[in-house]
Amino acid sequence: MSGNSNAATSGVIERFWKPLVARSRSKRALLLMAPLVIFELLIFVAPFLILLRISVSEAGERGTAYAEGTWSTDAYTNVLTSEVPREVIAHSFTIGLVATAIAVVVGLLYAYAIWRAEGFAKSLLLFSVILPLLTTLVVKTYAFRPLLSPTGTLNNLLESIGLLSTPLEIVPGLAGAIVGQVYIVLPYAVLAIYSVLATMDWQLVEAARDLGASRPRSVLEVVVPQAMPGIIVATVISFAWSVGSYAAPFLLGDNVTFAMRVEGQILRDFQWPTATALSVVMIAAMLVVIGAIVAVLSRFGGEMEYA
Amino acid sequence: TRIFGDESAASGETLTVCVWSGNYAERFKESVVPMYEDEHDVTLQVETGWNNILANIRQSQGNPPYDVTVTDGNFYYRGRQGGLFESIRTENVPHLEEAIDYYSEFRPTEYGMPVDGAPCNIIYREDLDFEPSEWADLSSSAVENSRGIGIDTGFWWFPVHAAAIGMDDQEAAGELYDESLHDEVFDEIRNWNVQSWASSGQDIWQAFESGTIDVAQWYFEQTAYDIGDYDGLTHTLPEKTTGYLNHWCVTSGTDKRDRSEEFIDFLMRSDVQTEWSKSSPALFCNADMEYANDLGEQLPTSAEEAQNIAFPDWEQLMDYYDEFESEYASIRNA
Amino acid sequence: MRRESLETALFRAGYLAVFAFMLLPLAVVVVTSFGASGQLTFPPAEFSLSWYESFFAQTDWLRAFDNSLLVGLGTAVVATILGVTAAFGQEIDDGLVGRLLAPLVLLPMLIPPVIFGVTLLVYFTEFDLQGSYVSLILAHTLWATPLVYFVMRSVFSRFDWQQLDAAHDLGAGPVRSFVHVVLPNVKHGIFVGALLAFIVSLQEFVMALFLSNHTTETIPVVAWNQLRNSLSPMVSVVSTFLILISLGAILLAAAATNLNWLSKQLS
Amino acid sequence: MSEIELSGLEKRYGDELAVEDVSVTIEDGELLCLLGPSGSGKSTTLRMIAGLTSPTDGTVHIGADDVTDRPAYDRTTATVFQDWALFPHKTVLENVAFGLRMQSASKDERRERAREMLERVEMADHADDNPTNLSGGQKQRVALARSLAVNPDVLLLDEPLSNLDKRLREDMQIELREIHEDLEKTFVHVTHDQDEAFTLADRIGIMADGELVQVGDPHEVYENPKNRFIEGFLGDTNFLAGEVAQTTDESVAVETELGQEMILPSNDGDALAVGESLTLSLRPEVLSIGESPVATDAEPETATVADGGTTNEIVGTVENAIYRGSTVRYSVAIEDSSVFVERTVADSGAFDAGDDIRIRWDGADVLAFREDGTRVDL
Amino acid sequence: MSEIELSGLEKRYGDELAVEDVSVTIEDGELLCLLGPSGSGKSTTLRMIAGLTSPTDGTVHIGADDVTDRPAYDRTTATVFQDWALFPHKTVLENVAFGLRMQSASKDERRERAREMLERVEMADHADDNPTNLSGGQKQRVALARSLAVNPDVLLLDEPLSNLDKRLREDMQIELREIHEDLEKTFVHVTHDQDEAFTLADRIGIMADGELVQVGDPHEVYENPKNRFIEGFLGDTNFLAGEVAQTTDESVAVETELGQEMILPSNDGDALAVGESLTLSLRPEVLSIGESPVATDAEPETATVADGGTTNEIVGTVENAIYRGSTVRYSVAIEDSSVFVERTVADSGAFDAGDDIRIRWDGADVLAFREDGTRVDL
Ligand SMILES: Nc1ncnc2c1ncn2[C@@H]1O[C@H](COP(=O)(O)OP(=O)(O)OP(=O)(O)O)[C@@H](O)[C@H]1O
Ligand SMILES: Nc1ncnc2c1ncn2[C@@H]1O[C@H](COP(=O)(O)OP(=O)(O)OP(=O)(O)O)[C@@H](O)[C@H]1O
Ligand SMILES: NCCCCNCCCN
Ligand SMILES: [Mg+2]
Ligand SMILES: [Mg+2]
Repeated sequence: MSGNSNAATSGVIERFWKPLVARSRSKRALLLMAPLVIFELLIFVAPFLILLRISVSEAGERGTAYAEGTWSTDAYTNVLTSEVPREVIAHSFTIGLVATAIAVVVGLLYAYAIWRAEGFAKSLLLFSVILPLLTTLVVKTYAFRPLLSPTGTLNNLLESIGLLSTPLEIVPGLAGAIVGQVYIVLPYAVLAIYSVLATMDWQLVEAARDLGASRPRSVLEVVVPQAMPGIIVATVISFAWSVGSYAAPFLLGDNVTFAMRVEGQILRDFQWPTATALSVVMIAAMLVVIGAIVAVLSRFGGEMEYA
Repeated sequence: TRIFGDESAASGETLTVCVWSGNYAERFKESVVPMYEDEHDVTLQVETGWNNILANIRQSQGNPPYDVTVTDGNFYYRGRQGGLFESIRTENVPHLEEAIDYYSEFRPTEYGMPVDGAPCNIIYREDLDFEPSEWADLSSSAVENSRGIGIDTGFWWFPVHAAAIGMDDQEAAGELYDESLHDEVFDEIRNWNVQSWASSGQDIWQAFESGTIDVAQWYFEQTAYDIGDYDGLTHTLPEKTTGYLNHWCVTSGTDKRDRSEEFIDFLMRSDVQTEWSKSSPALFCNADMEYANDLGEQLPTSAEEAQNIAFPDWEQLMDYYDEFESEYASIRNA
Repeated sequence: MRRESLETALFRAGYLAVFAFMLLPLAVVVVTSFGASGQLTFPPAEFSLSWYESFFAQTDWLRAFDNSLLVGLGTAVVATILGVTAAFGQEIDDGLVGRLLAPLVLLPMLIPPVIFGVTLLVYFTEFDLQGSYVSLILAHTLWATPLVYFVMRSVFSRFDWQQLDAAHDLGAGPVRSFVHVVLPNVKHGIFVGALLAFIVSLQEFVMALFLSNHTTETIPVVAWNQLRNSLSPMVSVVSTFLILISLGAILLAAAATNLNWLSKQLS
Repeated sequence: MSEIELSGLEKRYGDELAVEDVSVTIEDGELLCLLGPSGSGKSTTLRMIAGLTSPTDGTVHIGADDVTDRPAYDRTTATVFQDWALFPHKTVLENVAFGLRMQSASKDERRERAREMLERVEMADHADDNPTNLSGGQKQRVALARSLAVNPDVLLLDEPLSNLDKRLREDMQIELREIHEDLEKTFVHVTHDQDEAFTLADRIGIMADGELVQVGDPHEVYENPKNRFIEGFLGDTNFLAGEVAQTTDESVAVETELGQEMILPSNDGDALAVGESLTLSLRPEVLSIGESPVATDAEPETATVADGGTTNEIVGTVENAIYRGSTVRYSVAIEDSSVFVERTVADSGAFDAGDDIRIRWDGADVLAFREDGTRVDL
Repeated sequence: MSEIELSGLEKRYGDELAVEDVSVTIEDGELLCLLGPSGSGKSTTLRMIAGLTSPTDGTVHIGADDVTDRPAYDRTTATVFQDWALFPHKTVLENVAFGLRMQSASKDERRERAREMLERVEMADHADDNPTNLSGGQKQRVALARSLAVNPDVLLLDEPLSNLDKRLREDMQIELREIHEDLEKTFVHVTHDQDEAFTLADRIGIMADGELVQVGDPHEVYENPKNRFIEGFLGDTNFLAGEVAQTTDESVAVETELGQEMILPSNDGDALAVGESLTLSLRPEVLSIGESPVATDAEPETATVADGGTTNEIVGTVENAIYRGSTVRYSVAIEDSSVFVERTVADSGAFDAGDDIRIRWDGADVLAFREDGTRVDL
């Protein structure tokens, strides 16, 4: 690098650094935060700019991923107007919304149970949440096949006790994909809610009961609004991950989700502009829905914190 | 192993070969690898891949992760278009001469050599009161009224070809190469009672086991190998069918081009394929090879028989790729 | 009273059902690993240790173990350094940069991993890093860092900063006070953060699917590719090993801190 | 009628006996303070009255009903908690209206009564505020209003003032007392602060180690503590170890660490045996001080009983005098021991460290306790 | 020499002025208490002396040196923090030896001196304990030993006793005072508890709203508070609103809410103008009470100045008598206003609510403040 450009670079750094230093109390703090900021810029922001760029390129000639240096909105037109991407997005959102609703409701129940439990029972319940978290996602999801398929353990059980005559077709299918996806996100939902409940004062519930609230009522009136920051985190995480789900619908479902389609388009079909445009549309749609969820839920309780 | 970048092919003693992952690879390691290593003072490093094979070569930008790779018709075509393969010098693959003409002619051999493959077959339940024998039977009312059909979704063009073959409007799968008939082909598929969209052989077996389907489209080689593990299933190879043929290619940028060509030539030898056939019920290209067991009765042993397999012609098909892909996806997601 | 006990019974039945739901798939994994046949069935018709025996002969699984270990450790180291320094800096001064940091660090957790796989594949190719361990580590760090960062924020927020004052006051300069006073107090948090980062990396497979090549494939990638072809109990064997490793890690972490606290950190 | 009757109430946590055999009747309209050190079982007792904790033995009656097995939401009690337990996501008004909502009162009725309660505690201006933003004293008032809004028969207060600063606490004590007088409801108020108990209570119940040791009106408890623990707990005092030297029909002479016999009047000299160990409590307020008659004497001299009665007198040296604004506390060395005395500044006579002084008290004001802590009835 | 001199010290946080123009000289060996309500800037001032916070204006001298820009680790001060800030991962001994380790003392030297310090605070038995397991009082002692171990010229204490319970706090106050007398070092002790300041201080510096309002010895500050804020802060008192009715060369007559003129002696009648508003402080300890001479009279009568001097006398009705163990506090209604009086139980004369009583005081004991809060120098 020439001395000139060196000077230019340091000039640029000066220009950004100085106002930052001016607006914060300690230079040392900035230096400590710098590595992470630089990392995020290099590994998160920059690649996304490239993603955006590719999404507005022309499709490649036969056998190439995209035509470098060209500009075109074809990919977006394709994504927004053709049927398949719309169906794929709709399917992903279905899984996302249903799995999230189940995960959050069940997560709240379970987090509450953990919160109320004591001693060994509490450890056991916590353990049951943490262990699946540590088990390879691919495998634990696949384990639902022998459990839920028409000849699987559940159906055998239900048939042998006479509850069923024809087996339930859970796997493969939408229900299976949702069960699998709930299984993947439930531990996170439980822990997000539990971590808020754990800081909550049990006396609030006692106060409600003392003032005449029955048990379900006291939970609804006091626990839910108090746990709302955790519920919001659980909802956002469950939703983001379920909409982008790949393994569960692949292994347990029978329809194509957004993630499966993008994978095929990138690796197999070499349609990068379409794949990246679909990704961009998907992120935008997701962020809009997440924003709406947060806005609606925050009206029922505490503010969202990053924790 | 380097931390930065991937492992560069080691110094001359090792040849890295990429094959289809799964039990294809197991069988390859079992039979071909020892044969080759016994004959040559070379270690074969077998890598496995799936639909990421081309992506891996492409990303390597001239420093390919494999010296030799297997490709099916689609990858062979795309790889050629993307300049991912070295051309193969005819003088280094003398055994191409011995290949059944049909295999060496319906696709160009400038960048890859035909070695092995498999036709698509029909798997069905023995206790079904109907025995499907050709692809048109998938549209029959008996199959319609059965529990359902399982077909491949990853390599969707094979079921699409099967549908076209079953239609009989044109020779073989000609319907696909005539734009005016495309809708009819997909209507045909739409009418199938598809209950399982399989992305692996495992999915198919699972679907039979769980009683989701009674009939399936799959590949002869995998079917013949696995079907013994499942009770009450049988399979049949329709007389007119489709299938895949593997072309073996030398990756562009390899520093072992000679060795690679020599290896591919090795694969094309009749004695090698005869031996290979003992562990893999695949279709082989050498006219002089001998199939193990009674496989020769089912798999083509001559050009006439081979012509009954309508392999996808990607030179033409590529124009419709996006259209077909969306159609197929929308049937699946319906 | 009647109504209370009915409520109690329903509540208990509800969470016990969830408890079963949580552990059942894991039981399936462990039990099927002892299956005798080549097919993965539950419960297996016959039990045997044969798949465990053949595990050690499988070079690609063993290599995948090495790869997972290497990528996991790399992720743990990078994510821990980034997360700890940033959280510490922000604790000293929560200025403009600090306020932007949390959302910036958090956002990657909301992006579907497939998109990262795609994006980073394109990006790392530019730098000739495709398929390298570095690319996997950096990608996993993107997901692991938020965890370390938020764990450390909460650890630092509980740290009694007066101790730092006390150390300065007793004559310790900035470096010595950090080493002697801050570090020993937050080391459990750092350990837990690093452990979480390691686990995240061990688990992640979608990004790894895109970014790894044959030499750098991690366990979940190999498992995924196997599942797509033949499903043999080998996958369960590997997973059983992983469950055992995780159990060990939990016990280790529990010994270092306690489970209750750990679980709060995990979210 | 909202008399409360506890009989043989007991609460066990595992092996630990948190509350042991508590029996007491709290009269309708009475304000009873439960006073005791931390961990003595006050809160547990209160919670058993509220129905928030179920007793392992014994019964709770409120009015005529046995409510032992009734859940909290089915009792006519209302509790004010130590940390007030206001619902943070509801406004002040919603907090106060909560109980009425649970009783399915109409919206208008709820709002009206809640406003009324807020006015009573002078918090009407804050009706729409978020309770987290209130000061401690304000929260305290809201909690009170919330409990009063449901018009309970019994109000239970668990150290509601302990998180307030001293000045505010004293103001709130006065207010609580006024509210109690206004409402004529039964109050049970838990505290570990003796000043608070004395300020508020109609009767004080003193708890120690899970037992209710003594119940009585403030005067009675202070003047006649049942045992040494209570004497020590209720205020600063000088405890002196002693041994009975001699007993007569009218008095007892006790040998103490102060180096001189102390004469206590006694109606029943036989109650004590010569040689028995005692602890004597010499409260600072019964000690009067003055200049030493032998002020120039180098060695402090110990005087003996002055007249025929039980007035005791002793000479000592001021070790230090702590000036505390309106009072001065003298620490006085006598022999190897030391005794403290407190005077208001307004009282005549200021001494400095080193001064010799004379301390005088009536033996009748001295309390004596046996080795097992029980009070000697002299 | 470890005199401390603060000149024009100021600390701004953003727009907020936490400390404003504090100038004071703390003499070598002195114990100065900084006393003030929460948020008044005491800790900030102390931290600026320690070097833990840097002033936005002004200078700090310790001994002859200007240390304003020296970091904490370069100053000869040692701080005892409110929560003690013991290092939880180090043993008690390691905590105490930490400062010496930072001074690179040899291991033996460190251990020896640390043990010595622990013996001084009677914690040698706990040398190898983990500080988290200690009681508050013990932690407090260890923190003290840790700060003393580095042999600082100045010891700074930031409310080190505020987390202890009352009994322990009083004991520790005595101990701190003894250590200060022993060591003859300069101490600056921050507290918001006036009793503590009175007990400990050579001089008290009173802070309010970031300013150092008054510095003086305890007597002086208590007897001569500079303004109304200090008078209110230092103890319970009765504030009465009044208006100057008449001034002479020798006295001032003030019309008050009690419904009668109050006569205050004055050397300088001109200091006040007729009609000026005043606030008078009538401390409970200057009030003496007795039976009303007209006890049977239905309406309380207001008596006027009794003799030619400035003795004031007034009659009122006891509203309530709060029995607080050793003292009784009477709230006395006079006209529309009320005044409280406190007596120790030992003092003769117990009254009940409803009794009419006579209150008497010397006008010279009354303090007067102008509307802006400043004291009137009578
Ligand atoms: N939920 C519980 N589980 C186990 N032990 C308990 C529980 N609640 C109270 N205890 C024990 O019971 C005893 C009495 O506790 P309680 O809370 O009634 O005391 P307290 O007099 O209110 O004390 P404080 O003044 O500290 O509030 C204590 O030893 C306490 O540890
Ligand atoms: N780091 C800080 N940032 C912003 N404001 C501060 C900071 N430290 C103190 N202040 C403000 O400065 C003022 C004085 O605070 P300081 O801690 O000195 O008071 P204090 O007298 O010690 O009170 P307390 O008795 O509560 O400890 C307060 O208004 C406080 O809010
Ligand atoms: N690419 C087309 C090949 C489809 C099936 N391949 C089977 C390989 C054997 N596992
Ligand atoms: Mg309590
Ligand atoms: Mg302070």
